[in-house]
Amino acid sequence: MTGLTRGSVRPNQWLRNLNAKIASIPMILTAVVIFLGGTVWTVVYSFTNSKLLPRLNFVGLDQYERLWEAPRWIVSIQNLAIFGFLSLVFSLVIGFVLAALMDQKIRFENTFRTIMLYPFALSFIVTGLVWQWLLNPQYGIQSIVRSLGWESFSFDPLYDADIVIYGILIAALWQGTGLVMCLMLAGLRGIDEDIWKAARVDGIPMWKTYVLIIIPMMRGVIITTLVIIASGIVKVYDLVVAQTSGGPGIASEVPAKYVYDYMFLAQNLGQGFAASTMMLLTVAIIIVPWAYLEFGGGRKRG
Amino acid sequence: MRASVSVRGLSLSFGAVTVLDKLNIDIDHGEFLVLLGSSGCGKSTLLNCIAGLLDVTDGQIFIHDRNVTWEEPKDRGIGMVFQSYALYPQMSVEKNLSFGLQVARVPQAEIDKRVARAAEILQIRPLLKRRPSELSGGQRQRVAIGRALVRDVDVFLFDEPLSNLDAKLRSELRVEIKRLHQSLKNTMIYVTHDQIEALTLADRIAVMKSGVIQQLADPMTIYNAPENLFVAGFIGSPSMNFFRGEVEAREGRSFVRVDGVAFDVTAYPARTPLQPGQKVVLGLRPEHIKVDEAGAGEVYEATVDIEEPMGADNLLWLTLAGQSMSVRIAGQRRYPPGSTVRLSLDMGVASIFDAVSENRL
Amino acid sequence: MRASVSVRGLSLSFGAVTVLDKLNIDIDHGEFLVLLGSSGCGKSTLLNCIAGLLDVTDGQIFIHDRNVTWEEPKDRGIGMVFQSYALYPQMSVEKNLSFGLQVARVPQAEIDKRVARAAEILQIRPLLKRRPSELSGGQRQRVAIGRALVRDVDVFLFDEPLSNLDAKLRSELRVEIKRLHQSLKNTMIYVTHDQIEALTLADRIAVMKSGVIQQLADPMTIYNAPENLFVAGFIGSPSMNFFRGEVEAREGRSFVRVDGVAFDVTAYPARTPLQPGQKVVLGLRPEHIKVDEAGAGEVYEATVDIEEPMGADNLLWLTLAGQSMSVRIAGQRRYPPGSTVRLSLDMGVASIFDAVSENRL
Amino acid sequence: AELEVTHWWTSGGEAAAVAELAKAFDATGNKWVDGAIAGSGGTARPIMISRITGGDPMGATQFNHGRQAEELVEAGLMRDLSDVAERENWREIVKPSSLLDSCTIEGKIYCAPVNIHSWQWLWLSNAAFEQAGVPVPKNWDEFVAAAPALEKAGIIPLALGGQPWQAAGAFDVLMVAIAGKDVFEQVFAKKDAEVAAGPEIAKVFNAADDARRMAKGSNVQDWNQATNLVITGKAGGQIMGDWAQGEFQVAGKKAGVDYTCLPGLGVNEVISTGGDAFYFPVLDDEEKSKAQEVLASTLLNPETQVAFNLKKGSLPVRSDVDLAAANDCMRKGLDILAKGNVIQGTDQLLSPDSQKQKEDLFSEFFANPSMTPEDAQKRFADIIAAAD
Amino acid sequence: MDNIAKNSMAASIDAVGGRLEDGPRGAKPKRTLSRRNIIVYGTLIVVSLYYLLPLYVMIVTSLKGMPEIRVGNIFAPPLEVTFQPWVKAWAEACTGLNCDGLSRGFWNSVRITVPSVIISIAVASVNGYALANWRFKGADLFFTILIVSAFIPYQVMIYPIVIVLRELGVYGTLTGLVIVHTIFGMPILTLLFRNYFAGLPEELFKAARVDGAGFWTIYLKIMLPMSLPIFVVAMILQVTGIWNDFLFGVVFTRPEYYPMTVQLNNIVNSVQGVKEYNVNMAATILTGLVPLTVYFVSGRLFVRGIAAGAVKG
Ligand SMILES: Nc1ncnc2c1ncn2[C@@H]1O[C@H](COP(=O)(O)OP(=O)(O)OP(=O)(O)O)[C@@H](O)[C@H]1O
Ligand SMILES: Nc1ncnc2c1ncn2[C@@H]1O[C@H](COP(=O)(O)OP(=O)(O)OP(=O)(O)O)[C@@H](O)[C@H]1O
Ligand SMILES: [Mg+2]
Ligand SMILES: [Mg+2]
Repeated sequence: MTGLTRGSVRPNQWLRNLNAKIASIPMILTAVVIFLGGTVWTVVYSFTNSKLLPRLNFVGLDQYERLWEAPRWIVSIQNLAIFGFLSLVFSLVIGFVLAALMDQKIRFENTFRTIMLYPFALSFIVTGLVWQWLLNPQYGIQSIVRSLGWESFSFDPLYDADIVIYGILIAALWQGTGLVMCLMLAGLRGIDEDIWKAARVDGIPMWKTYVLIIIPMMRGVIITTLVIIASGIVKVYDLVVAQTSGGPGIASEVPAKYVYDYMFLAQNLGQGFAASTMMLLTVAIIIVPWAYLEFGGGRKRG
Repeated sequence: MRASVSVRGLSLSFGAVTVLDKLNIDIDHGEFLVLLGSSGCGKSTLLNCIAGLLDVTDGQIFIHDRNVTWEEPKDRGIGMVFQSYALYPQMSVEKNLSFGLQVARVPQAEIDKRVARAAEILQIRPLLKRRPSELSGGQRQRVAIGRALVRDVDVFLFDEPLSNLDAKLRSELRVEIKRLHQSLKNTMIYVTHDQIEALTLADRIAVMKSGVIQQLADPMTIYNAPENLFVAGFIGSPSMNFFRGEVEAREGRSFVRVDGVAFDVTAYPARTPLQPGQKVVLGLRPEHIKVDEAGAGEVYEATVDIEEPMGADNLLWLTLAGQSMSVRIAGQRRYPPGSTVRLSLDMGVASIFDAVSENRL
Repeated sequence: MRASVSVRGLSLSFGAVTVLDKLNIDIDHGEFLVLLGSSGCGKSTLLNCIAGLLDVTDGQIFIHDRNVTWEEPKDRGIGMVFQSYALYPQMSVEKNLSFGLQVARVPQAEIDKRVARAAEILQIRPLLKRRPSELSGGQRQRVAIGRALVRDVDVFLFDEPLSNLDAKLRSELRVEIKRLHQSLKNTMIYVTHDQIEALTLADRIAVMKSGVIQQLADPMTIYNAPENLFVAGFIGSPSMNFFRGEVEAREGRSFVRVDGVAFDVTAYPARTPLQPGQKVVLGLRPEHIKVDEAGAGEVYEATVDIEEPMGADNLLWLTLAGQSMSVRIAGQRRYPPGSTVRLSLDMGVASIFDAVSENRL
Repeated sequence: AELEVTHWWTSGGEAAAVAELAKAFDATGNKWVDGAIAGSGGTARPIMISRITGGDPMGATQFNHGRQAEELVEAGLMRDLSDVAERENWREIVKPSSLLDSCTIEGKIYCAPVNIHSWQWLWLSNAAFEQAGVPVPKNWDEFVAAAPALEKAGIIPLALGGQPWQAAGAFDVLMVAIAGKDVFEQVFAKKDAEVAAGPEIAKVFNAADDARRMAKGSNVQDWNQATNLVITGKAGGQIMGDWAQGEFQVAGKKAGVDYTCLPGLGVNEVISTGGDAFYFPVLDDEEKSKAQEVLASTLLNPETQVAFNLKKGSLPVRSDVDLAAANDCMRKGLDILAKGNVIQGTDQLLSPDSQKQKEDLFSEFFANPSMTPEDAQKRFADIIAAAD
Repeated sequence: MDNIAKNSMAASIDAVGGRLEDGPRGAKPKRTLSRRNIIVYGTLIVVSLYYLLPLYVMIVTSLKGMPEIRVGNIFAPPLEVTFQPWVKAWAEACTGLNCDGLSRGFWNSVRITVPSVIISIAVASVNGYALANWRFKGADLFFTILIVSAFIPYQVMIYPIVIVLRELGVYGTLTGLVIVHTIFGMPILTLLFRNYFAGLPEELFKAARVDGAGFWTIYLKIMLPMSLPIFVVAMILQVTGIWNDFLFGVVFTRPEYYPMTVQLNNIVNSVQGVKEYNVNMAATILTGLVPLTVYFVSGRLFVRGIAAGAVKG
C-alpha cells in the first residue's frame, strides 16, 4: 500500500478521546484527590492519636479499640441499623404504594404529587424543628388528643429513649417518601402497558400483579432509589441534631454525629476518623460489589 | 346462526377523540378473522374492547351469545397474545404458563396437564425452566401463545403477535399459528398491519381505516376485487399500479384514457356500466401484467427504470403513460434499465374505481 | 485494481469477546455492497469500524487507498445513515442537513447549494423547515440519507436504514435508494438482515455469520449457488427445503436417499463427484418445485398440510419423505389441506451440501 | 480597623453582654464585626477551627479557656499576646491567676480572659416553692427533701436540659458540693482513677441518682429553656452556671425576691473559675494585628469588665473593679472568690476528648433510669484513668 | 334529537338471531363512591393530610402572637392574625449583635446558589456525557469511586477539603464554596446524567461524529438541547440542596458570605427565654420559599425528568 499517512499510525492511547479526558479532569480529580485521597487520608489518620489538628503519631488500633468499647458508638450503630432498615423498608413500601395509587389514572394527580413532594424542598433544620414541635407532648399531637378527652393518650416519641428513633423516622419519612414516590411513579410509567393487560386477561388480582410481576420488573428504579435513600441514611445527621441532638441521653445518636462530635467537639480527630473509617468500610463492603456488577464488568451501556 | 363473537354498535372515544364509531361485526365459530389496517386505525382498540381491557363508550359485545360488555377480561373466555409478548420477565416459562391458572385456583394436576399439552403443541418443552430473557424472540412469542392456550378458551385474540420478529421467524411462526388454528379449531381474531399475514392466515379479513371497516371478506375477494381504492392500494406488495383517467367509448369498446394512452377495458366485468367521460382510476396488480409474453389483452410498450431481482422473481419498475409502475415477473429473466418491454394487460383481473367516490365500479 | 474501501485483517474485540476476527474485504469504486447476516453477527460493528466509530483492535482500513485506520470519522470521506434515523430532534430538517457542513466551516453559499441539491434529489424541499418529530418515518429516513448526501462523499454507509419502516414504505424507499445509487454512482455499503433488500439492491452481497464472511458474491450466485448450508438457509423466503440423506449410486445414476425416498440427483452439477455413502443435505427452493406440471425431473407425491395464499402466489406446506417442506406456486391455484399433489423436482437448480462440513458439493 | 470576632453568645443575656464589648471596642476607633454562630460551642468551634486552619482566620475568637485551643497555639496559628500582657500588667491584675495560667503555653500568653464563669450554682424559683407550700431550701439536701411536695404541686423539681454538657456540668457541681474540693482535684487534676472509683464518688453518684429522678419530665433541650422553667415557676430549681443569672435579669426577675441562688449548692461554697477567653489568630494584615492588641486590652479594661460581666452575669477577671451594681448572687460569688475558695474548671483540667466522653456518660446516665449509679461510676473511673 | 331516536331504533332492531338485544350496553356504570375510589382517594387524602399537617401548623403558628402560642393549641387557627413574626424573621431577628433577620443572608444565598447550581450542573453533566458516550479506559473506575463517595458523610471530608482549599488559596471565598458544592453534588448528579445520556440513542451521537462534530460540539449542540428534563431535575436537586445547606456555607466561607440558613439556624437555635415559635416558623417558611417556588414552577418537568434519567440503574 501507499506510504505512511497520518491515519495509518496508531495514535498514542493517551491522546485518544483527548477532549473527553480533559473534560473529565474535574471528575477524576474529585474522585481521586478528594474522595479517594480524602478517604485514604482519613484511614491513615485513624491510626493516629490526632487531636485538634491532624498529626502522624501512630497509635495502632487504639482508636478502634476505644471506638468499639464506647457505648455511644454501639448505640449509634444500632440506631443506624434500625433507622436504616426501617426507613429503607418504609420509604420503599410507602413510596411504592403511593406511586401505585397515583398510577390509577386519578384526578388531581398533580396536586397530590406536589403535596407529597414539597417536604423534600425544605431543609432538615426545618423538618426537625416542625416535627420536634408536633411531637412535643406539651404542645403537639399528644396534648391535642388529650384535650379532646382522651386523657391517657401518650405520644411523646422524642422524649422516650426506647422509641425516640421512631420519632425521628416519622420526620425522615415525611421528608423523603415524596421523592421515592416520584421515582417509583416514573418507574411504573415505564412498564409496558401490555403486561397489565396480560395480567388482567389472566385474571390476576391487582395486588398480586404488583407484588409478583411489576415490582420484580422495576429492579432498575428500585436500585436507583436504594442508592439515593441509602446514601441519605448513612449520612443522616442534621435531622437528628435538629430534632433531638441525639437525646434523650444518647438514645438517638447516629454514627455521622459520633464522627462529627468526636472530630470537633471532643477534638479527637483520630477517634472521629476511626469511626468514619468504619462507616466507609461498611458502605464499601455493600456498595462496591454492587457497583462493579452494575457499572463495571464490561456490560453494555445503559 | 349464532356467532362466536358479536360486536354491536360499538363506539369508543378517548375524551373528545372518537376512535370507533358504531362498529358492527360478527365472527363465526372457529373462524380466523384478521383485522388489517394501517397504524392508528383502531385495530388494537377494537381488540381491547373485545377483551374487556377498555371500557366501551357505547354498544355491546357478545361472546358465545353471552353479553359480556361489562364482564371482567378473565371471565370472557378469551386468551390474548401481545406484540411485545408481555411475558412476566422474572418467572420461568413454566410459571408464565401456569400463573394465571394458579391464581384461578385450578388444581395442580390440571395445571400440569394443560401446561404439558401447550408445551407439546408449541414445542417449547425444553424451554420450560428458562426465563423469558433467555429466549429468542420467536420462542418468547411461542410462550406468549402458550399462555393463551393453557386458558382453554374458545376465542383467541392476537395483537400483532409477529411484528417484533424478523422476516424469517415471522414466516415460520405464521405457519405455526395457522397449524394451531387448524388443529384447535377455535375462533381467532388477529390484528396485523402486515398484509401477507392477513392473506395467508385469514378466513376473512376486515380491512379498517380510521375506525371504519372498509371491506370484510375472504382474502381472495379482498385481493382480487377490492371494494374501494383504499383497500386496493393497501393490499398487495408491491402495490397495485393506479392510472387516473377518463372513460371513453369508441366502436362499442370502452377505454380508459390516461395521459395519451388508451387502455382497452371492454373485458372488465363492471358492476355498473362505465359512463363515458367518467373520471376513474384503473388498477393493475404487478403480477397480472405479462412481459414479453403473448397475453389475452392488448400490448403496450414501456421502458425499464430499475429492476429489483428478488431471487424467486424479478420486479421491474417501468414508465407507462407517463407514470411509474411495477411489474413482477417470475423466474430470473433480467431486463437491464433502459431496455424496452412489451406488456400485455389482462383487464379481466383489473380493478376500476370511481375517481370521486373511490368505490369499485 | 484499486479498491474504494479495503479492510485488511480487521479484528475487533469488546473485552474478551472477539466480534470480528481478521476480516478482509475489498469494495470497488461505485459498488453497492450489502452486508447481510442475522442479528448480532457483527455487521454494524464492521460498518462502525469502517466509519471510524469504533477503534479497531487490529488490522487496517483503507478508503481510496488512504490508510484511515486511525482517522476521525469526519476525515474519512464517508457518510452514514442509521436505522433509527438519528436525526437531531431539536433542529429543523434544513439544520439537520447543514449541521455537519457548518461544523466543518463550509461557506454558507456552498452549504445552501448542497442542501438544495440534496433536497431536490430526495424530494424533501417542502419539509426543510419542519422538525423531525413532524415527519413520517419515510420522510425521516429520507432526511437521514440527505444528511449523508450533503457531505459529498464517495462512500455511503447504511446501517439497516429501512428496518424501522413498514413493508410498504420499505419497498418504496428501496427503489429510491437503488435509483440514488444509479444516479450518484458512488460506493455504498449497506447493512441489513432483510434478504429482499440484499437481493434487490446489491451488486455484491457479503453473507456474514458470527463475524465471518460466509460468501461474497453477486445476488444471483448467492441465491442459486449458496456456498454452504448457512447461506442456503439464510437466503430465500420461504427458506430452502432441506433433506438430510445419504448418497447412493445405482445403475450409473446418483440418488440421495431420505427416509425411504430416493431423490435422483444425477442432473446435479456437482463440483466434486458425490461419493456413495456420503452423508449429504439436499436443498430445494420452494419456487423450483413444480406442482402438477410436467417438469424436467422425476415426479414425487406429497400431501398438503397447509396452504398460505399470498395474493400473487400460493405457498403450500407439504410432507415429503417424512419432512415438512414448502412449495411456492404462482397464481391462485388452490389446494385444500389433505389433498395430494405431484411434485416434479429440477435437480439442475438444487443444491447439495456435505452434511459434515456443510459446504456445497 | 475592622476586626471580625466570632463567638457563640447568642442568647438574650449573652447578646447584650457582647454588645458591651463591641461598644467598647468601637469606641477605640476600630470596628467590631460580629460573627455570632448560634448553637453553642459545638456548632461554632468546628467553624472557627476550620477557618483558622484553612488560612482565613477571623480577627479574634471566643473559646472556653482551657485546653480547647492548645493545638492551634502549638501549630503557631495563634498570636502571642505576651507583649500586651506585659504592657498592661495582666499578671498582676488577673485574679485568680489560674485564669492566666490557662492562657499560658510555654511561658507565653495566648489569650485574654474576659470573665469567670462558675458552675456551682443552684437556682431556685421562689414562686414554685410557695406554690408547693414548702419553704425555699437552703441547700441541696433540703431541695431533695422538698421534691415530693413540688411534684405533688405539678412542678418539676429539677430542670435539666437535654444537651449533654448540662448533665456533665451538673455532676461536677454535685461532686464539688458533696465530695469536696480535694476529691475534685484528686479526680480531675490528678486523674486518680482509684479515687474516682472510691466511696466518696459513690456518694456523688447517689446524689446524681436523686437529681436524675427529680429532673424527670423536663422535656427541654437548651439550658436557657430549662432556666426559663425556673423563671416561670414550672420547675423548682436548676443546677446551672452563673450565666443563668443573665436570663433571670432579662426576664426582669430580682435575686432574693423572685429567685434564690445557692453557690456550691449551699453545701460547700466553692466555685470553679472556668470562663471565656478570646484568642487572636495570627494575621498578616499589619493594621488588623494592631487592632487585635487594642481589642485585647479593651477586653480587660475595667469599665468593659464591669459592663460586660453585669450583663453576662459572670464575674470579672480582675479584682480591682468596682461592682457596685452587682446583684445579690454576684456578690456571693465575689465573696467566695475573695476568700479564695476556688477550683479550676473541668475545661481547664481535662482535654475536650475526656470532657466529651464524660458528657456522653452523664447524658446517658441522666436520660436512662435503668443505668445504675454503680455502673456509671465504673465507667466514670475508666474515663478518668484514660484521661491525659 | 332526531339522531338519538334513530340510534335507539337501530339498536333495538339490530338483533342477534332475531331476538331483541338486552343486557348490559355501553359503558360499565361507575359509581363515584365505588370501593376502589374510596380506597384510592381515601388513602391519598389521608396521606396528604399527613404531609400537609406540618405545613399547616407552620403557617398557622407563624401568624399567631406569642401569648396565643403559649396558651397552647398549635392546631387552632390564629384568633388574631399578625404578620409581626414574618417581619421579625425577615428583618429584625437577632444573631449576636446583628438584628436584621433573614434578609441579611438572602442575597448571600442567592449569590452562593446561582453559581454553585450552574457550575455543579455544568461539570456533572459533562462528566455524565463523557462517561456515557466517550467511554475511555478507567472511566468506570472513577465512576464507581464517585458512587461510593455518595455515601461518605460530609463531615468526614471537612478536613481534607479545608486543606485542599487552603492549598488552592480559595479558602473562605465564594469560589471555594462553589467548588465544594460542585464536589459534593458530583456523585449523584453524575449518576443521573450518565444514565440519562446513556439512554439517548447512541446513533445520534455517532451521526454527529460522522458529521464531524467533536466532543464539545456534540455536547453543546446535540446533547444539551435534548436534555431539558434531566437538567430540571438536577437543578431542583441542587437548588434545594445548596439553598438548604448550612454546614458548608458556614465552614468554608466567612461571615459576609453566610447564607440564609446560617441566619435560620441562628434564629432557631438562639433562644431568648422562650423559643419564639412564631418567628421560627415564619423564618422556616421564608427560607423554604425559594426551593418551593423552583419546585412548583418546574414540578411537572421534575417527574418527567426522573422518568427519563434516574430510572435505568
Ligand atoms: N389511551 C388513549 N388515549 C387517547 N387516544 C388513544 C389512546 N389509545 C389509543 N388512542 C388513539 O386511538 C387511535 C387508535 O389506536 P390503536 O392503538 O387502536 O391503533 P392501532 O390500529 O392498533 O395501531 P397500531 O398498528 O399502531 O397498533 C390512535 O389514533 C391513537 O392515537
Ligand atoms: N459495546 C459492546 N460491548 C460488548 N459487546 C458488544 C458491544 N457492541 C456489540 N457487541 C456484541 O458484538 C456482536 C456484534 O454486534 P453488532 O451490533 O455488530 O451486530 P449486528 O450484526 O449489527 O446485529 P443487528 O442486526 O442486531 O444490528 C454482538 O454479539 C453484540 O453483543
Ligand atoms: Mg395496535
Ligand atoms: Mg446492527
